[in-house]
Amino acid sequence: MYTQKIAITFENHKQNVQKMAKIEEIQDIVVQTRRDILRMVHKVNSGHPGGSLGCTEFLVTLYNELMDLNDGFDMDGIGEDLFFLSNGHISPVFYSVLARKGYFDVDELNTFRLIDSRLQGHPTTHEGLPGVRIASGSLGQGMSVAIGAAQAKKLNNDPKLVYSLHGDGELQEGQNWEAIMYASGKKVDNLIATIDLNGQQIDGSTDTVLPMGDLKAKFEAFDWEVLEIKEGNDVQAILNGMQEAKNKTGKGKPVCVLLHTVMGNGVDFMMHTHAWHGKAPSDEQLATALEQNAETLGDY
Amino acid sequence: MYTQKIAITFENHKQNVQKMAKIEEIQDIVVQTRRDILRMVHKVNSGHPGGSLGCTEFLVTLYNELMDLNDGFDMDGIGEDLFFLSNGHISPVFYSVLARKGYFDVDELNTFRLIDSRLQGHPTTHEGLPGVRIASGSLGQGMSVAIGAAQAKKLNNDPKLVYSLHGDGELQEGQNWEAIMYASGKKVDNLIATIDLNGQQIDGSTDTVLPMGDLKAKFEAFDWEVLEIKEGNDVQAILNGMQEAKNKTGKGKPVCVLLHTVMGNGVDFMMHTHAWHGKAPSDEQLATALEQNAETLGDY
Amino acid sequence: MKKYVDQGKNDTRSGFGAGMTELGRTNPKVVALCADLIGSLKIQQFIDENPDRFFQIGIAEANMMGIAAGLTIGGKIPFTGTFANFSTGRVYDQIRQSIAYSGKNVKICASHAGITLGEDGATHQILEDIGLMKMLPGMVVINPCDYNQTKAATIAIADYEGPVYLRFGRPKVANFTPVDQKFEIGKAVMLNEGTDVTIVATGHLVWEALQAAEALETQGVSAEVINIHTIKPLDDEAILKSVKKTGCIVTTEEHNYLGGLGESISGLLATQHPTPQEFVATQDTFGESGTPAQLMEKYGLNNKAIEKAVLKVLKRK
Amino acid sequence: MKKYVDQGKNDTRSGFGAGMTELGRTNPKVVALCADLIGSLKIQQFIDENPDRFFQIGIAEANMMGIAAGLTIGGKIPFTGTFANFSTGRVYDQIRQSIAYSGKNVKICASHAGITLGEDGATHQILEDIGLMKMLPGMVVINPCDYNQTKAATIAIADYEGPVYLRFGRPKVANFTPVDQKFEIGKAVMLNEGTDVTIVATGHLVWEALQAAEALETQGVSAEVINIHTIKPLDDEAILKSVKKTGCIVTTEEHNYLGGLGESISGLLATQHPTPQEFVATQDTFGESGTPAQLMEKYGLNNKAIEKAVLKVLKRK
Ligand SMILES: Cc1ncc(C[n+]2csc(CCOP(=O)(O)OP(=O)(O)O)c2C)c(N)n1
Ligand SMILES: Cc1ncc(C[n+]2csc(CCOP(=O)(O)OP(=O)(O)O)c2C)c(N)n1
Ligand SMILES: [Mg+2]
Ligand SMILES: [Mg+2]
Repeated sequence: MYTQKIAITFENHKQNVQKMAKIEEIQDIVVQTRRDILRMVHKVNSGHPGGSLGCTEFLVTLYNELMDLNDGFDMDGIGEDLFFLSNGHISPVFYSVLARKGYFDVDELNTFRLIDSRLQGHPTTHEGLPGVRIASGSLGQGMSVAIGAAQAKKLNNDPKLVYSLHGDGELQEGQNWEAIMYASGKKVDNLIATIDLNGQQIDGSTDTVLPMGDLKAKFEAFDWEVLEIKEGNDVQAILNGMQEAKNKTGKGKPVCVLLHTVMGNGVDFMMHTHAWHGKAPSDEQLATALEQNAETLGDY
Repeated sequence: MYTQKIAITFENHKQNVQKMAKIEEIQDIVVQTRRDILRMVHKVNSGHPGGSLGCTEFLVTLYNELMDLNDGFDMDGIGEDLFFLSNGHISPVFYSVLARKGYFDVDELNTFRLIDSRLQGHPTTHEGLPGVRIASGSLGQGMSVAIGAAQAKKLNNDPKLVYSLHGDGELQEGQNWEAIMYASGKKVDNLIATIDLNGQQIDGSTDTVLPMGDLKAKFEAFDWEVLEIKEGNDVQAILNGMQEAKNKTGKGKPVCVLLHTVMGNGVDFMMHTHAWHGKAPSDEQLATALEQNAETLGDY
Repeated sequence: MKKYVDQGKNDTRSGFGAGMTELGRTNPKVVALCADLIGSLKIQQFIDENPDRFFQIGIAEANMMGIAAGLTIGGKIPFTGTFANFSTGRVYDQIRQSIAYSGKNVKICASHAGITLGEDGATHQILEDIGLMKMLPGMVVINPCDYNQTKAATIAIADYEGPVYLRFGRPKVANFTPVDQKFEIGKAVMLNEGTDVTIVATGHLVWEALQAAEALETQGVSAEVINIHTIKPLDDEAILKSVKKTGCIVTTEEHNYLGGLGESISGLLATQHPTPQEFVATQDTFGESGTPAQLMEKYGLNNKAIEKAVLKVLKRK
Repeated sequence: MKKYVDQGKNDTRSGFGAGMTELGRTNPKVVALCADLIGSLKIQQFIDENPDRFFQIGIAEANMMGIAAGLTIGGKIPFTGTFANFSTGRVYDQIRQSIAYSGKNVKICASHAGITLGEDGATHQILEDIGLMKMLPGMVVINPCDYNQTKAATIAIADYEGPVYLRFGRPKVANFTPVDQKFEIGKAVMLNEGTDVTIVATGHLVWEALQAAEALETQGVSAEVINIHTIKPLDDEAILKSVKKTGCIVTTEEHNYLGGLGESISGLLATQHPTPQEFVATQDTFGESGTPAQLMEKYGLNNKAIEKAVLKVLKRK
């Protein structure tokens, strides 16, 4: 099991031949991904739609426009940008984005959280799903991993970047601050860590659970380059902000993007509340939600 | 073992009857404590003199002038100020200060780090040593404990304060940042956490091991009240600074004191270097060190 | 054999919540801490009734353990609540130093233990927590079998002075022990006397063991079923007495066979009375997503697996 | 019995350091990480010779484990270094998820294991690390017995693909295994053939077991001594073969008897061949400050304790 190496080459997707030109094309994937998320969690009556929907624009844009990706997948990812999902509970959006990018068949989304599936409740390498490079789910571990991968890139003289995504509640875990201190102290400047600033966690808003104060001030006090994307559910704003973030890499500091998102974005009754952090919609709720997001690329 | 409660009443020390008036008296204890530290670590050829010497003025002043202490010891410490040593490796200074304050007989300092002793390499409650309320040694845990004790005081309507001491290198442990975020988020304003800012850790200066940047900015970004004592080995500066710190309690924020100290203070060849973090002096080195610190209150 | 009746399926974590509610009313020293999982731990009522005695720590389990230790100083009896993985593996060294070695009166209460938490998958399914906690000197380790027993255990541990690990789960399972039981730490509960084989079970597997015993009875096998709700201190006497009578044993737990209750019993028997034993436990694998029933089937953790193990061990007598 | 000669006392951690120096020269994929304990881990030479391949993490062990996992992505073979407590209990969940479950090729190298680190006392003396690491699916757990074997093991694990826990110690102990030994993961080493009793030892206790066997020989007891340097995967075959011959076993390790090598063997024997066993291990207590020799004496971890256990188990045959 542990020595098994997965290495695949995409057949139908020469994805890097040309970047998508139009916001509308990205937006189409966004809407389809929302449908995927909703249908996945509904089917198994479990999973985390709220954070997933909030990060859909970001992850779709990242994989389809921002990252330099190889035409295939192997664990080492040499010569390509890497992404690490630290807040593993938003696996639905991750799986949909990977599938629709060609890492595996979209039909496999049908197996989400079912027994014997590669699409575990939280992402894992254990079942050999292409696109996943680390298990997550237990919060707070992903930034360290991303730093390690970034330092490996430096050792390998690989100029590509490492991206990571973290929940805001997740930042309450101390391991993040170890990593944050280390990344600036050791000048890991090929890393762009994005924080999903939706202001929500399980038991309520971050302000009611544990007020986190000014995150920008915190990252800056830890000597990071910090950049805010105020409209974190707007594709153009993401494109602009992330381009700026890329421009800030390679200058001696790690880069943090504070991505202001709306939990449950794109489904009116799921928005702005922690209630949908980890709850699946009923049949009627699903129908309503899907109505608000008409099929674009075709359901799996 | 776990239900055993220690509760002692000091016989010879009505310590709170009157506070010491003169700096010189404190200074005498400081010098004697330095001798205790040096003789303890020398005898067993192990232990941590560097950090101990650097914090001697602080701990002596804290216990003999600043803290409101009961005339005895029990675990709950209701109605008195409490102190928690998080950087447990500087146990020599802690033991000497406790013994000379009357928590146990100074002769017991002879048993430091020997088998069957209550004076373990790192402080522990396990052997029932009066004055110790938590084990430490594995770094990074003490601030959380101090916060818990501070919150218990609030529940008990006990207006007394909780003090804690932490190494600067120790702040690299993420648990501290969980605690730091929590203490301000939950307005634990009856806590004064002091950082031993000696700029040294085991493998070298903190700047060579892992640069920690501006600690004041960090604590402030985490919404603490921060105060610096630039002359952390000067008794008068400590008195002034800590009085100011006390004045800042009860105002909705936890208080951090950045205590600039010199590792190995008071022994010329031990000063300003990590080399003496955890090394005992030879016979000749001990003799030299003791010469520089002539007996004041009498050796144990 | 004695028939046990399911009084209606319920989750053991709700038993914990009910116990906390009662403690909130009866013991003013009891305080609760939670790391952003109030709903999962079923402690909302405790919080509503005792808002001052509740501490929301946020997602910072290490800090929670330290704060709990600190709260004992001043006489509080802290009950910490989070998932079993984050109650043990995530904070092992914090528990070790600030609670176990320091001898603090903290109750570490852990929900979603084992594989039956289901769909969240392996990162959340700890199958090592019994082993983690049993290795700590002075730690009491309790894994009750149903709602009623979990409630009783929750109430009982408040009166015990010292660190306790209390493990319970997410799925609704049969509730069959008496409503008003007295919970005695460290005292095994004899559920069914038998002569051919001893089945020692803990947690969710106790009900399964009873089902297996019933099925075995129809095959003429008389199985003694013992509920070991307290894994540490282990009721050596009850176990030895039983195996001396039956001559073989099956141990079953929702845990890796390495390091768990089964191995504790192997160790006991090896030094006192070597006996053929079979383990019904996970076989050193991580879990995965699935429904509780699917997972118990796939990982060999149900009454059928116990029955099979009994038939196997009987042949080895 | 075969006489083993101490080639000169040395610390096993220096064997690790020497192994790292060699790996630094021979395997460009090997990188080292340390959490502010370079001197204790004896890796200064590796650092001097390969400054680019060394990562000083500072006092942040959780971060170290995550960074190590990340470094494997890109093809590195990371060796992490800190004390055994901070290599295991402090970071259990990080190892569990980011290394073990993720199947990452990280070598967790842990010095100052056990009680023999001496004066620092219980907070540093982990006696549970074997148990912690053996419960993780897919983790290889190795505890070599002397300088030469530790060096050989360090070199060998670089060629094995997958997570490994390598445990070694602080005190200078007898160095008696061959300088140029080949280290085979999972393969027990027969040190002395005997017929009356099997002594299975790991780590520092192997030399003590040999001393005990010598003393027993003068009393007419023929002890088989096996060095189990790999606790997981366990060499079941070697152990079973031996106990089938001798009919009784003493296991010895610098570890709590709960959860360690001894219990793994109890579990194995209970399912395969129930056998009287005695444990020479710590008895579920924390350690304390003292010299290594004093502690081994007080906590019953030396050749005298092994000899006593053998005489006891022989009576139980
Ligand atoms: C170490 C750990 N502690 C607790 C949990 C349980 N948990 C899962 S998600 C979550 C809330 C995370 O909040 P945030 O990062 O803001 O994500 P969001 O709810 O916004 O998606 C918690 C507490 C966990 N998975 N890991
Ligand atoms: C969790 C943990 N990791 C590592 C160690 C080993 N260690 C003991 S002291 C120390 C250095 C601490 O530095 P600092 O806090 O600055 O104390 P100082 O050297 O200034 O006394 C280290 C790494 C430890 N005791 N605990
Ligand atoms: Mg959030
Ligand atoms: Mg320092």
